[in-house]
Amino acid sequence: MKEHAGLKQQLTAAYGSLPIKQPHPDELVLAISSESFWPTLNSLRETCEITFVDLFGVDLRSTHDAFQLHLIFSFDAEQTWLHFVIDIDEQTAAFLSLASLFPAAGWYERVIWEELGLLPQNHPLLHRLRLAPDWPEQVYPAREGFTWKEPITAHEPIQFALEAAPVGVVDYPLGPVRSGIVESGHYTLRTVGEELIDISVQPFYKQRGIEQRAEEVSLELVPLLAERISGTSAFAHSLAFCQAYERAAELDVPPRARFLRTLLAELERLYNHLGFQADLCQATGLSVGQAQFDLWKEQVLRLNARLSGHRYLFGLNIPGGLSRDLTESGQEEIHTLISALRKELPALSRQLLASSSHRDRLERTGVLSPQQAREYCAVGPVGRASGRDRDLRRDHPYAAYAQMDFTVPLLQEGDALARAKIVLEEGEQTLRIIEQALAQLPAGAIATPCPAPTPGESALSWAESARGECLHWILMGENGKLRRYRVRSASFANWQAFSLAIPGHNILTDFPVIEQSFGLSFAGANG
Amino acid sequence: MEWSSLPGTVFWAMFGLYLLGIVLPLLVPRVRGVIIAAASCAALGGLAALIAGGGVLLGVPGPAGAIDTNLPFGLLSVRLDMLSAFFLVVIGLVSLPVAVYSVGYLSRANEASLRRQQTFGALLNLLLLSLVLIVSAADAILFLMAWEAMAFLSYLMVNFEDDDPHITHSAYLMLAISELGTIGILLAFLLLSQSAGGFGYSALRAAATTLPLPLRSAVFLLTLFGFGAKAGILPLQLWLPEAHPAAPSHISALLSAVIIKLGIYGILRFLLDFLGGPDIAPAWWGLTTLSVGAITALIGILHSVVQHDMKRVLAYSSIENVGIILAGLGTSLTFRAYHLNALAAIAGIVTLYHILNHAVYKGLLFLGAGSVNQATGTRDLAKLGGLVRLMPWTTLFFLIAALAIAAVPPFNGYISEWMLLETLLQSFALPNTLAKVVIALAGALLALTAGIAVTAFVRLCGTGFLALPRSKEAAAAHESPISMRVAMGFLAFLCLALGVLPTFVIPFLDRVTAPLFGVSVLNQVVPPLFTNHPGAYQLLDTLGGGLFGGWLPVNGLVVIAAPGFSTIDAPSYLFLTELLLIGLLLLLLRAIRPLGRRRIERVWAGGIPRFTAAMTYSSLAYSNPVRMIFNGLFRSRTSSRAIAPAAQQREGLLTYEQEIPPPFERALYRPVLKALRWVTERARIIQSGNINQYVGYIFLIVLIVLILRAL
Amino acid sequence: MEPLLEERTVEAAERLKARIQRLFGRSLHIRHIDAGSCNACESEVKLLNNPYYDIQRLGMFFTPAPRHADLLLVTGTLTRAMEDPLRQTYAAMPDPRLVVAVGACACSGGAFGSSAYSRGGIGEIVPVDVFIPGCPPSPLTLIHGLLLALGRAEQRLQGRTILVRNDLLMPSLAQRFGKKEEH
Amino acid sequence: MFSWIRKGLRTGILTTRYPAAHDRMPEGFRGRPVIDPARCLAGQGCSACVALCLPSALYLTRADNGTGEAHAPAASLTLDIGRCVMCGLCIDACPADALRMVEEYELAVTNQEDLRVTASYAIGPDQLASRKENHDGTSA
Repeated sequence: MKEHAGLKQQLTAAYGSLPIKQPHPDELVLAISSESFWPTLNSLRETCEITFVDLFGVDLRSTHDAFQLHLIFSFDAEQTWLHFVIDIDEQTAAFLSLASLFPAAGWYERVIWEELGLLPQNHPLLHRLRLAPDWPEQVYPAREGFTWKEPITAHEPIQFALEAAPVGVVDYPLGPVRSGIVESGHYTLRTVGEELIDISVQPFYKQRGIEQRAEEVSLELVPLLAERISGTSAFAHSLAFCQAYERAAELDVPPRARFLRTLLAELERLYNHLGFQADLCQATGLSVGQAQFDLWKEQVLRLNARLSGHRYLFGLNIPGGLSRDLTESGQEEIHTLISALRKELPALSRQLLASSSHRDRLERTGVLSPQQAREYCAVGPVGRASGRDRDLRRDHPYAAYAQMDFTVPLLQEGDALARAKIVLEEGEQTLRIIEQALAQLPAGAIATPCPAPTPGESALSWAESARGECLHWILMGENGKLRRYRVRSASFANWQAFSLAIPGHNILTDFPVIEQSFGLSFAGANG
Repeated sequence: MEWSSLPGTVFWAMFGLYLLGIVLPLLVPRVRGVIIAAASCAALGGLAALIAGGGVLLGVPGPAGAIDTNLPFGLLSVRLDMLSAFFLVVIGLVSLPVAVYSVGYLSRANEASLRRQQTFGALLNLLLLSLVLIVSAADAILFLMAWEAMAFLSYLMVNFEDDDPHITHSAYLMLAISELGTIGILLAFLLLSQSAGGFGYSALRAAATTLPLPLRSAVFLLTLFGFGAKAGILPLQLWLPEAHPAAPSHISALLSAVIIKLGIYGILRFLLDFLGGPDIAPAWWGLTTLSVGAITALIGILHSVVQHDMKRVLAYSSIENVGIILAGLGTSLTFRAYHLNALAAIAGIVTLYHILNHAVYKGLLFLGAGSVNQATGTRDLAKLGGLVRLMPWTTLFFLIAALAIAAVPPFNGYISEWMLLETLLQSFALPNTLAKVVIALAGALLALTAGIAVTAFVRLCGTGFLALPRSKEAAAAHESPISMRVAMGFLAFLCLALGVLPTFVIPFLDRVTAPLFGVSVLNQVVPPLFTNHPGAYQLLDTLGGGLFGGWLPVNGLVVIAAPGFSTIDAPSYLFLTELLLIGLLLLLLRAIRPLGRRRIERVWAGGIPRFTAAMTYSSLAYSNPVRMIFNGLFRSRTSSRAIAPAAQQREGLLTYEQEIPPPFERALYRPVLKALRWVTERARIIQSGNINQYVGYIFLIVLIVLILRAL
Repeated sequence: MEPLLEERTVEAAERLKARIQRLFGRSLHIRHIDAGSCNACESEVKLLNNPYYDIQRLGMFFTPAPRHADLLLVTGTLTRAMEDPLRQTYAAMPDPRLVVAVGACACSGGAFGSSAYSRGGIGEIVPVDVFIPGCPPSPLTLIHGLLLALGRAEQRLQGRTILVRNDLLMPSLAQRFGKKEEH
Repeated sequence: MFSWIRKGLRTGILTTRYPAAHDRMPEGFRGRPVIDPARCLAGQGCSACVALCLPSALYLTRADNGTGEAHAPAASLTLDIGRCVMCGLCIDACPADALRMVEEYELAVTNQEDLRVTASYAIGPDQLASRKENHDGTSA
């Protein structure tokens, strides 16, 4: 078990003598009082390089008669999660906003405010974020006693009004129903003819309350819900949940299952990255390129269907392993397709970057500066294109990634071209990983029977989806159901960063390119 | 009495009417009475001008007369020749509706004191009087007196709301530049007259033939400069976009439709009349005029696109149209220099036609802008919008004028601009390559100008009248009173008539150009086709021109026909066809209506709950691409600032500014003004305020005089 | 199905059927709207344009504006925030118009059903002409659904109420059922 | 640009000929669940699948067909493909292998009722005839 000597003594320096629990080798849990957490975090931010990852609240009034804030950082230097737990008593039901320390925390605090009813004091701008406009006031879905099942009558819709634009600047409304086959989300583009000078994003039209839903169904059904947080990151999400479950139940998955999970997770990444390029080609009007990448995406999807019976790998992950084994013929098919792609993909990417009509649209378009990316904790390819050297597969290895040999591409430019390059490079790394996983695939069982974790157990788990890192945290309750299920998808983290890339030297016709180059999912952000 | 004497009588009566219009308002005790008295006198005067000018154009001998003031410079003579008659018609056509319009406009405008209204009414008539004098003067002295009167009176009129310092400033700017021009005019006249030994036009005409070329060229340049200052050609246009918005709307209509045309009148009078004899003008005069015209047109329309004050948009487009007129004139001069008199005459006709057209639709546009201004209290396009529902008539008339000025058939702008481009295409007839090239380039610029003009007026109508009201004022707008609507309707009708019946107009214009170019080109522009005309137009007949041999009431073809016709255009039939097509379209709609029942649904905006005025395309946004493309000419600067994007919970941290300097402002005027200031600073040392020094000056002068005397 | 699919609407749909096939049979313009899906359905619908499926060969085109659309292709369970947009989109379409529900979510709420967050199937708001089950339905299923909407394909499934008596049930019968289902 | 065209031409024609010719879904593709009423034990009060169905596409209802004499325990199990998310959990859960997945893809219907297959148990001998129909819901 790792000791984290350096980190621990830094922490003790910051907090004096605090109880530091270490439930898992790579996770430190610290309980702080609601008074001291702000200044200590402030000092910690100066002393060591930590990344804000997640902030959410839990309603524990029935057992601890208090709310609980969970604040999760990643300390990449030692591949460790810092997990702060802050008790907030029911009377005050408020806490000091962290937005000034970690700008990214802004949205997370708004979610806590509207879903749990805790007030983040001196928050820069507090208005409804995720809940529908006609959601009634004073109804807090994240509190105990809220039942997902029973419908709520609509109330007077709360429409958030943007501050008036300067004279002559048009509030160009885009969405929620936009052209093309896209998810529903609304942008207000502030434009002067061609120039694009500002944007306001409203990605939350599709809140389905998956967290609450999961707390009402029996455990073995939760993976099905996790898959539907974002259908194109289905495997990553169900994997994250199952790992959380297994961590909570403290059981080890058989090695074959771990390798298969790695394999399948990479297949998912593969079809996503191919689709990413196809959409980007569509945005720049390079139809032939789009067709080429779509062909490969379709082939990977068909491979998925042959391997798992589902094109998007739904219903594969089960707590304790996988529901289906990989047959010999399946291995053959994977091998043939992957080796074909190993030849084809580099050629395609060379050709793509060589075709100027495509490249010119991407260069210096939608720049997200490394500094912005750091402040708003951009994750995944978006972050890596803006100098965020961070990849859960490498920094916090799970499944069988520890045994895999791969590199994590990194660029500093932060423009659409950089993002495209990163995704291309990752695609080739993915192929390498799949080959290794196939080669090293051990024999044996694909699942172990696993008992439900003991009530009160909690566990943090994660997976690197194609769009970036997604985190799941579960708290077991009585009667074999979840008491609290928390999901932070990659898209939720990146939507804040997205709106930073718009102001500046972009014109209206750049917008689709920028949007595609971020490749975000609305569903994922909604949860 | 028999008809031929009528125009003459009316002509003299006109002066009487104007004089009455000066006196009468001062006697009437009530505001409303004053307004009506002044307006009716002006209107009748305009009518008289129309009749007199029209009569002369119809062939009645032009009235003439002279009074002998016992002054050294001889008679003050008045004479109505064809050119004068034409401009008299223009003045009549505009001043008549303007006068009618002023009734509604003034009574609504402000509860000004009686005294103010009286002076205003008197000034209006005085101004009109000076205008008619300018065109009907037959000698330099009277012309110059009237000219100066016009300059000063228009200064007073523009400055009428003198409480606003900015208005005063722009009025003063107008006067200053006008005076600057007057110097040029004066010199031009002097150069001619001192070889003529008189100030009568006929004498000047004769003198031109004897004047050596360098002096002639000097006269040409002085004319272009002097009258150009009034006409607003580059780079002397600076006053125009300032003065037009400042003036009361009907006055700006006069300014733009008539007064700057008088600048053109001066140029025509000099270049076509005085210097109009054979072999007087070298080719480079024409080419210079053409180039100046083309560039003026382009720069003018470019700046018109990016303005946000309705009247400034119109003012800059006036500059553009002056440019087009000059281009026509330049073409004509070039052709004449190469002895292609027929083509020259056609170009002349085009020029006159465009003068007429611009007077009509620009007058209408300014009156429309006035109604909008009166109804909403603003001319800022960023505050307007949605007026089509609130003031439908004004919108309709404004739209017609906009279509006309954007050269969209079947309205009048289309005819003259089309004919101008066609005439330019005739440049292949020229022997000289340089001339061909210049004309070709100018043609390209003018075509571009026409294109941008459409943008400018789509923008003006679109953001001004369509979409949603962008301010409370605009939302509370109301339709204008009847008198204003009648005035605008009259002009709108003219836009259509001049557009569909050019074959009736061109013969009159030919009467004007025939004496100037010594050749009548009537048969080559509007051939009497439908009388089964044999010979030269056999080809047209075979082309089907001779259809319904002789049955059709009018000869509806406009032909540019020298050497050998190169283009045919049938506006009247075009119009009929358009009507026919629209009718068919309506029938078609009727026919396919039964498909599905009719539902009225909200505007589709992507499913947002509310579609607000902030989401409608603004004038700034509409013109911005043009600004970005032509920024090399604009020299504009923009600055925008968004601290954090809106999603980052920031309030009011978004700013956006654009600064677009007037053309040549940075390049020319700032340096010149700086230099002037420097000079005046130095000149102050002469004025020390010391008596002895002044006495010294006097002594010095006397000494010099004596010495000169002695020599 | 209350109240939108009451008798009147049903009859109207029947009457329209023939004309719809005549009108859209060879050229259909589709407007897609996501009423709250997990974006797997979007991915599949998007793939209809790829060279493997290429529905343009069937005379079907995706159009950006509902004003030009003949058919509304709805994915996802109906979330609160998307109710009004869906209504508006449907209203913005000219008559005659078709609605196709794609995926379990759109058909019936699927994994989510009606809850505090969502209204379940889109049938609650707009009259649905064709239901395409699946989570997500594969591109071929989508093509079948679209063709079915135009009357260019057969409907395979049929609702059944099968009456069984356990006590009379013989193994042989069971085998027969088994065999039947092989082909 | 030409390189793309060349690549496109090299790729050749891959387009499916559906609906002219039928494609086959891969073996084991989760196209649609099929219930075999003959094997199903719902009649004996089994509800293993129902418990495991997230969207409750499988649900039990008390069968009251008009016939007076109801054989206890009487129930009817409905499978609503319109709700099914094809997860396949019920297949593994079923103790009697009465549920299977078939690789079908022509699932669209014009009437929601056509997505439901109900197996109802304990009925009078008079309706035995209806058993002759095939039971996987597809029309012959």
